[in-house]
Amino acid sequence: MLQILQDILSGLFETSGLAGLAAEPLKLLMMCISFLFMYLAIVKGFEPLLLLPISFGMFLSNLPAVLPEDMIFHAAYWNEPQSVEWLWKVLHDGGLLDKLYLGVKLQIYPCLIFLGIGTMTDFGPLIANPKSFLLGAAAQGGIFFTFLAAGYMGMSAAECGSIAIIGGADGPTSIYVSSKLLDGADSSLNTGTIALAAYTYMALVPVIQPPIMRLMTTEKERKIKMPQLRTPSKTEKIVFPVVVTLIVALLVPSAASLVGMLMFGNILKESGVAGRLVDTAQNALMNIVTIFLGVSVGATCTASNVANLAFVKVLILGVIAFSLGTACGLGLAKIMNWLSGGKVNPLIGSAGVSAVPMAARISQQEGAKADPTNFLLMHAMGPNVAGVIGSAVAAGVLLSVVNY
Amino acid sequence: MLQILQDILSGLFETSGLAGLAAEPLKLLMMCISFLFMYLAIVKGFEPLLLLPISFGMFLSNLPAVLPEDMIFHAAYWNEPQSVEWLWKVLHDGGLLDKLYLGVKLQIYPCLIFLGIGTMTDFGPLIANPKSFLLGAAAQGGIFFTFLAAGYMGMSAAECGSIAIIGGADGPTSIYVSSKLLDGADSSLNTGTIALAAYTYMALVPVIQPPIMRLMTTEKERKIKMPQLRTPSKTEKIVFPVVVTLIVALLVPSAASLVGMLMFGNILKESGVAGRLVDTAQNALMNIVTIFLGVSVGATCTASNVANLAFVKVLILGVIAFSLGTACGLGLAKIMNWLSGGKVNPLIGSAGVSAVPMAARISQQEGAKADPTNFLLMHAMGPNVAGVIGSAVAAGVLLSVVNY
Amino acid sequence: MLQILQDILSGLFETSGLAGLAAEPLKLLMMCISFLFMYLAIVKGFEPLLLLPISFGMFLSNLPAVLPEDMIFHAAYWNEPQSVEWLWKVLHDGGLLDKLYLGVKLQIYPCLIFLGIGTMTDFGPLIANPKSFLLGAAAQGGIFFTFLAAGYMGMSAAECGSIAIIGGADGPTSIYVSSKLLDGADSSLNTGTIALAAYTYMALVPVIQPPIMRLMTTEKERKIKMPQLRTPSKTEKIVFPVVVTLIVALLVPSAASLVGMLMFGNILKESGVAGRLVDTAQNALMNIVTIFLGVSVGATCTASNVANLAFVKVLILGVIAFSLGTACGLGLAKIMNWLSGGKVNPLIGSAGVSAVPMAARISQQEGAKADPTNFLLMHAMGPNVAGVIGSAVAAGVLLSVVNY
Amino acid sequence: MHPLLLANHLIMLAGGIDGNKRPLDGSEIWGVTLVGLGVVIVALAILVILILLFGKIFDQINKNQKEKEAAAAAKKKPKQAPVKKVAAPVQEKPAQKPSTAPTVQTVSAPVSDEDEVIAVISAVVAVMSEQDGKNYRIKSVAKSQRSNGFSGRSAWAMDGRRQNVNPF
Amino acid sequence: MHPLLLANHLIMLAGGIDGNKRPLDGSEIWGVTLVGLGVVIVALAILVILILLFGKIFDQINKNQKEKEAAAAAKKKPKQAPVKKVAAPVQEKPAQKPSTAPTVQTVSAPVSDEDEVIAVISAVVAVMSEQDGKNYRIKSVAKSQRSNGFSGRSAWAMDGRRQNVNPF
Amino acid sequence: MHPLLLANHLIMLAGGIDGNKRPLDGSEIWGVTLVGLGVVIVALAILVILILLFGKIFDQINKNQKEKEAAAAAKKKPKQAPVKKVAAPVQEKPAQKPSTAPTVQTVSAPVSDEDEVIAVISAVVAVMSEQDGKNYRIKSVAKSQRSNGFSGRSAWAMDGRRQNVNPF
Ligand code: NA
Ligand code: NA
Ligand code: NA
Repeated sequence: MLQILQDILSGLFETSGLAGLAAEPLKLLMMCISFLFMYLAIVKGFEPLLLLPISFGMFLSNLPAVLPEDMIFHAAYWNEPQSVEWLWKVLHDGGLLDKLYLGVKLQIYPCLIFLGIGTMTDFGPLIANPKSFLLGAAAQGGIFFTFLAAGYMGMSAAECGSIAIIGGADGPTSIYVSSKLLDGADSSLNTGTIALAAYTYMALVPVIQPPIMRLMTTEKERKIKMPQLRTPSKTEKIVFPVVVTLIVALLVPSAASLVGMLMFGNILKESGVAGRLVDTAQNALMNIVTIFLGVSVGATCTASNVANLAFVKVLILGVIAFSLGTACGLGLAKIMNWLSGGKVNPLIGSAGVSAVPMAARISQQEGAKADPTNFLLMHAMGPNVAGVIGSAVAAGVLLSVVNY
Repeated sequence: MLQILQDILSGLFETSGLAGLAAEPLKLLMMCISFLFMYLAIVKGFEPLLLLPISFGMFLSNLPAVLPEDMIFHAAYWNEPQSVEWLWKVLHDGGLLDKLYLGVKLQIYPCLIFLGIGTMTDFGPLIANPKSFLLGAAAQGGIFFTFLAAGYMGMSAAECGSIAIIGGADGPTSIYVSSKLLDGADSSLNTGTIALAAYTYMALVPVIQPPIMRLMTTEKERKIKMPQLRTPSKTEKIVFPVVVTLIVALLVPSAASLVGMLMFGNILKESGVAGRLVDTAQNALMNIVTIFLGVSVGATCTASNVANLAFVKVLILGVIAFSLGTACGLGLAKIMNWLSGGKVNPLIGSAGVSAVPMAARISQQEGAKADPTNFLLMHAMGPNVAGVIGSAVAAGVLLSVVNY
Repeated sequence: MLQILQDILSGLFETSGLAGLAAEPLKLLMMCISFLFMYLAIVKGFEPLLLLPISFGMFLSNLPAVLPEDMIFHAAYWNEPQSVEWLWKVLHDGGLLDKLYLGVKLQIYPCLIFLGIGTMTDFGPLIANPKSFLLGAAAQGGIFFTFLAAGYMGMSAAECGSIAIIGGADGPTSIYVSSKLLDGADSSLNTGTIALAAYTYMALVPVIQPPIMRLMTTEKERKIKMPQLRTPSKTEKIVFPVVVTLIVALLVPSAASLVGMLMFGNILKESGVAGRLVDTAQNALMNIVTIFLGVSVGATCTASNVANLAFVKVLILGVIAFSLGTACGLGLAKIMNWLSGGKVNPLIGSAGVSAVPMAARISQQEGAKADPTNFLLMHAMGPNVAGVIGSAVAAGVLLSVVNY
Repeated sequence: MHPLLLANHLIMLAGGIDGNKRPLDGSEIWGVTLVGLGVVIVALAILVILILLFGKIFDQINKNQKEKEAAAAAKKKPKQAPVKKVAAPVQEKPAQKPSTAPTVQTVSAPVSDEDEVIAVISAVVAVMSEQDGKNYRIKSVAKSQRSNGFSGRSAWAMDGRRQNVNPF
Repeated sequence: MHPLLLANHLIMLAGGIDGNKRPLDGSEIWGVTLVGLGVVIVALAILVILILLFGKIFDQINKNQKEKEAAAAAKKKPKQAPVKKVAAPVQEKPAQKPSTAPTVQTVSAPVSDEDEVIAVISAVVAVMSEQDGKNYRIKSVAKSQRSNGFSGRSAWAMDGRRQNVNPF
Repeated sequence: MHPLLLANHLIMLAGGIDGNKRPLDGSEIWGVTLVGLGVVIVALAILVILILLFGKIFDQINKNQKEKEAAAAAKKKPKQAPVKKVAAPVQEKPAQKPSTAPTVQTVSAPVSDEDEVIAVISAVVAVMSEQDGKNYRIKSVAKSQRSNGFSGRSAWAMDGRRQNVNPF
C-alpha cells in the first residue's frame, strides 16, 4: 500500500507542477515577489484596486506548469510576431490571462479606464483657475528628465519612453504607452513591470513627496493662504471637455485617444442628462476592465522579465521620475508665486504629477501642517487634474517621437 | 528665444492636427454639426442617452489627424472588402472607435440592446387588448411608403431600405438594418447618419405628431373615452413572449434575432425568477452596449458621409417617414373606431410608430387636451409596444427582400 | 381579394419558417422540450438563473429557418475544423448565439463565473475544519465511478469524461470540461445537453439526496451534534486562497485556471480592500457572463444532438453520478465518525458533492428532522465548498488524462 | 402589370433585389411597399388572433379555477386559514434566505395529488401576489426584481428557487 | 549642435527615433526631453489662454442674462408666480446638482411662441411628475445619479428627458 | 494486470487516452477511476495538512500578540483612550471622502516606530472592526462591500486606501 502511494506520488511529480518548479526555480522567487506585492496591496493599502489583481496575476502566471496547455499565461506568445494567425493561437491555445491580455495589447482597456476616470473627475477647480494647467505641465518634467537619465544609461528609445512615463503618475497612461512602445521591441522590460512600478510609486506618493516639498519650500511659503475659487458655471464645465479635446488633438494627435475618452466620460457626467451611462462607465464597465487589465498585466511579470537588472533600473528610475516631477511642479509654483507677488502657495505645485487625488491631499496636508487654518485642497485639485491631461499629452509626445 | 518658439510652433504645425484641418476644412463643418447635436442632446434633451455619445463620437472621428496611427476612427476601413485579415487590421491598426464599431458591424450591439429593452417592456396593455397589434402594424406604413418615395427618387435598394427603416422610430432596429444593408454597398449613406436622423426624429415626436393628430381627428373623436383594460395574468405574460417569437420566426425568419432577444429579455422579466439577470441586462449590460454603440456609430459620420446631398435626403425622407407612420396609425384607428361603433379613440393610433414611451404620452396628452378627464395612456401603450414588434418584423422583411 | 391573400399566404409559406418546420419536424419536439425546461425553471424553480436562459436558447436555436443567414445559431459550424478562417465565418456569417458561444468554446465564460463564485464564497467553515476537504474529495467518487459505468457502456473517453463531470454538481465546471473534451470529438453528445443535465440534477438535489442519506445513516448518527466551529482569522482567510491555488497548481496543473480564478475572486473578497471589484465581479460581470453562457449553451441543444439515445444515457448516468457522489461523501463521513469516536455527523458527508449551498441545506434539514435542535449548516458548508475545489481538481484530472 | 397585384410582386421579389441596384423599377418599389406592409399586417394579425385565443383560454382556466376554488373553500374552510397564516411569514422576509420556509413546506406537503387542492394553493398565491405585488413595485424602484413573484408548487421547488436567489 | 537649440531637435525628431535604437545619441536624448517638455507646456499654455477666455465670455453672458432676467422679472411679475408654482415640483426632487437656476430659465424662457397652452401642458407635466416624481426620487436614492440636474427650456425637451429616464 | 494496481495505471495513462477512443479497455477505465479519485483525495489531503498547519501557526501568532498586547496595555493605559476618541469619527463617515481624516492622521502620526505602539493600534483596530463589522453587514445588504474591513497600520497606508475608494 505504501509502495503504491509512493509510486503515485513519484508519478505525480513527473507530470505535475513540482517538476516544473524544479526546472525553473526562479518561478519560486517570482511568486515570493507576488506575495510581497499582495502584502503591500492588502496590508499596506498600496493602490489595492490594481496592485492586488496585478500581484495575483503575477502569482498565477508563475505557477509551475509542465505542459503548455495547462499554463494560464504564455509569456512566449507575446514576443512572437503578431498576425491574424497569432491571434487565433492566443484565442484557441492561450490561457485565460492570454485572452484577457489581448485587451491591453490592442489598447482597449486603458482608453475605457480613462472613460471611467472622466466620469469621476471634476475639472471645476481647473476651470476656476486655468493657470493650474501650467503646474500640471511642469510636473511632466519628471517624465522627460527621466527619459534623459535613461537615455544616458544606454537604454533603447522604447525602454526610455516606457520608464519615463512612470513619472506621469498615471497607471492607465503608463500601460498604454509601454504596451505600445514595447510591442515587438527587443527588450527585457515589459508592461507588467512598468505597471508594478507605476502603481507602487503612486501608492508611495505620501512618502516620496513630503520631504521634497519641505526641502524646496520655506515655512513662510507653505503658510500662504489662497483665496476661495469661483464656481464655474455648468456651461463652462460642458464646454471644457470639448475645448481640451480639440486643442490636444490639434497639437498632439497621438494623445487624442486617451484625452478624447477622458473627456467623453467627463461630458457625459457634466451634461447631467446621461446618468445611467455615467453610473455604468464608472462602476460596472470600469471595474470589469480593471479586473481584466490588472490580472493580465500582472501575468506578464514572468521570471525572465522581472528577475534581471532592468527591473532594478525601472525601480530606481521610477522613483527618480516621481521625485523630479514633484520638484518641477514645486519649482514652477515657486516662480508663479514670485510673479504673482506671493499669492500662490508653492505646495500646490507638487500636485501636478497627477496621482489623483492623493497628491492634492498631500499638498493640503503639508499646508495644514504649516498653518492648520490653511485649506489648499481645492487649489491643489486644479494642478492635480491638469496633471492627468499633461501626462496624456506627454504620452502622445513619446508615442509620436519613438517609432514602435 | 522668440525665434525658437516660432520655429517650434511652425514645426508643430507641420506634424500636428492643424495641418490636417487645413487639408480637410470640411472636418471643421462636421465638428460644428457634432456641436449642434451635443446642444440638442444636452440642452434640448433630444434622446441624450444616444445622441450625446453619437455626437461625441462624431466629434472624435472628425478631429484632424495627419498620421493614420493617430486616428481614433478610420472611415476608410469600413468600405474595404472584409475578411479575417481585415479583422486583424482593424484590431491591430485601428483606433479605439474602430474596435468598438466591430460590435455594430457584426450585429451584436442592437440585439443586446433589444435584450435590455425586453427586460424593461411591459406587454400587459398589448395582451389585454391584442387588437393594438394592428395599429402597431399600420404605423409601419411609414416605413414602406418611404421606401416608395426613396425608390422613386432613384436611390438604390439598400439606401431605400436604410432610410425607410427610420420610419420605424426605433433606434437599434434602424442601426441593425442599415449596418447590414449598407455593408459593402456603394453608397454615400452610412449607419451613423441613419442613426442620427432616427434618434433626432424620435426626440422630435412631440413636435411632429400633434399637428398630424389634430388634423386627422375631430374634436369629438379625441374626446372618446375608452374603458379600463383587464389585467392579464402572469401566465399570459410568460406565454406571450414565446408565442410572439414563434409566430414571427415562422413568418419572417430574418426578424427572429431582434424579436427573439426582445422576448428573451421579456421572459426573464416576467418569469420573476431571474431578477439578478434582469437587473444586469437592463443596467450594466445595456449601458455598456449603449456607450459603445453610440460613440462608434457616431464616429461613422465623417465629412465624406455627411456633407453631401444624401444626408439632406435622409433628413427630409426621415421626417416624411415619421409623419406617414403617424398618419397610417391614425387612419387605421379611425377605421377601427368606425367598425367598433365609436369605441376606439383614434388618438391611440399614432402611438403605433413605437418611440416608446413618448408616442404613447403624446396620445395621452392630446386626449387630455380635448377632455381633461380622458386617460388614454394605457390604451396607447398597447400600440406603442406593438410598434416595436412591428418595426422588427418590417426590418426582417426589408432584410429578406434586399440582398446585402 | 381573397385569391390574392391566399397567394400571399402560400408565397409566405414557401419562404417562411413554416416550410422549415415541415422539413424538420424534430424541431417541434425540441421546442416542446425547451418549453418543458422553461416550465421547470419558472414554475418549479429549477436553477432558473441558468435553466431559463438555457431553455430559451434551446428554443431560439430550434426555431425553423430556411436560409442560413436567418438562423440565430448554426449547429453545423461547431462540428467543423476550427481555424482563424472559421473564426471569421462565425463572426461574420454566424447568428448572435454563435458569437456568444465563442466565449464558451474559447473557455472564457466558466473561468469568469468561477471568479464571481469566488467573490461569493466563504471558505471560513472549511478553514475552521480542514478535514472537510476529505469529504469534498470523497464525493468526487461520483465522477469517477460514473466514468467507470460510462466506460463499460462503450462510450468514448471524451464522452465518459463529459458525462462523469456531471457528478461534480458544478455547472461551470461541467461546461468547462465538456466544451474542451467534446471539441472536435466525434460524438452525439454536446455541451448543451451536459449543462441541461447538470443544472437539472443540481435543482433536484433536494429530491435525490434525502432518501440516500436516510438509507445510509442510522437515526442515532443523524442525531449527532457537532461543536461550534472556531472563527478563522482574517489572515488565514487571505492566505487560504493562495495556498490552495499553489497546491492545486503543483499537483494538477490543468485545474489551475478554474481554481486560480475561484481563488482570485476569493482573495479580492477576503482582502476587504477591493470592494468595488468584488461588487462588479459578483454582479454585473457574473450576470452578463451567465446570460451569454446560458443562452448560447442552450442553443447547442439541437434536434440532432438531443433527440437520440445519448441524451437518455446522459440523464440516466447523471442521476447515478449524483447518487454515487452523495453515497461516497456519506461513506467517508461515516468512517470519519467511526475514527473520531462518534463526533462527526455523517449527514455532512453528502454536502461534499458541492451544489452550493443547496446540499449543505439538505444536510441541515435532515439533521434537524432527526433532532430539531441539531444545527449542522456550518459544518456542512465546509465539505460543500470543498466540493467545489474537489470538482475542479477532478476536472483537471479528466482534462489531463483524456487527450482532446 | 398592375402595381396592386400583390401576388405577382411576391413572385418577383422571391429572389430579392440587389442592394446596389439603382434605380429600382416601379414594380420592385411597389412590390416591396405593398408586400412588405402586407406581411407586417398579416403577421401581426395572426398574433392578434392567437393572443385573443390565449386570452380566452386563460380566462376559461381562471374561471374554472375560481369555481373550483369556491367549491373547495366551501368544503375546506377550516383548513385554509392555517395555511394562509403559515405562508404569511414567507412573504414578510426582507432577506433572501428564510429558514421558516421548511415549515411552510411541511404544511403544504399533504397537497400532493396536485389538482384537487389547487384551489387552496391558488388562494394562497393570490394573497401572496397581493402582498408581493407591492413588494415588487417598491423593489424594482430600488434596484432589481430580486423578489420572485411566481410561486412554485412542490416543497423542494421553493427551496430550489431560494437557493438561486443567493447562489451560485 | 548645442542641445538647447530646440528647433534643430524638432527637425531631427520629425522622422522619429527607432524604438529599438540603443544607445541614443545626446542630441536625440536632449531633443526628446526639451521638445517633449516644450510641447506639453505649450499645449497646456494654450489651454490656459482659451479657458481664461471662455471664462470671461461666460461671465459676460451670465451678467447680461441676469440683467435681462431682472428686467423681465420686473415686467412679468404677475405671470411669473403661477408658472413657478407649477414648475416647482419638478425642481424639488433631491437631485445632486442645484437645480434652482434652470427654474429661472424655464420662467424667463419668454414662453416662446407655441404656447398659449403651455400652462395646460405644464399642469399635465406637473401631475405626471408628481406620480413620476415619487418613483423617481426613490430610484435616485437607491442607485445612482439618474436624476438630471439640468433642465431644458421648452416643454417637450422636458418630456424628452423624462422619456429617457425609463427608456429607451 | 490487476485493476487495483494504481501505479501501473498511472504509467499507462501518462500518455493520455485519445478522446475519440471507443470502447475503452478495462485497464483504462479502472485507471482513470482509481488514479483520478486517488489524485483528488491526495491533493485535498495535502491541503488538509497544510491548512491545519497554518491554523496552528496563526493561533500561535495570535496568542503571542495577545500576550504582548496585554503587556503593552498594562504599560500605556492612559494613552489609549484619546486615540480611540479621535479615531471614532473616521468610522462614522457614511460617504467616501472624509475630510476629517487628516486630523486623525496627525494624531496617530507620532506612532512612527511601528512596533512599540502596535498594541495601541491593534486595540483601536479592534474597536474599529467592531463598528466596521456592523457597517459591513448593512452595506452588503444595500449593494456592495465598499467598506474596507481590513485596516492598515501606518498613517499613509490609510490614506492610500482611502484614495482608492473614490479613485483612480
Ligand atoms: Na501626471
Ligand atoms: Na416602430
Ligand atoms: Na462538486
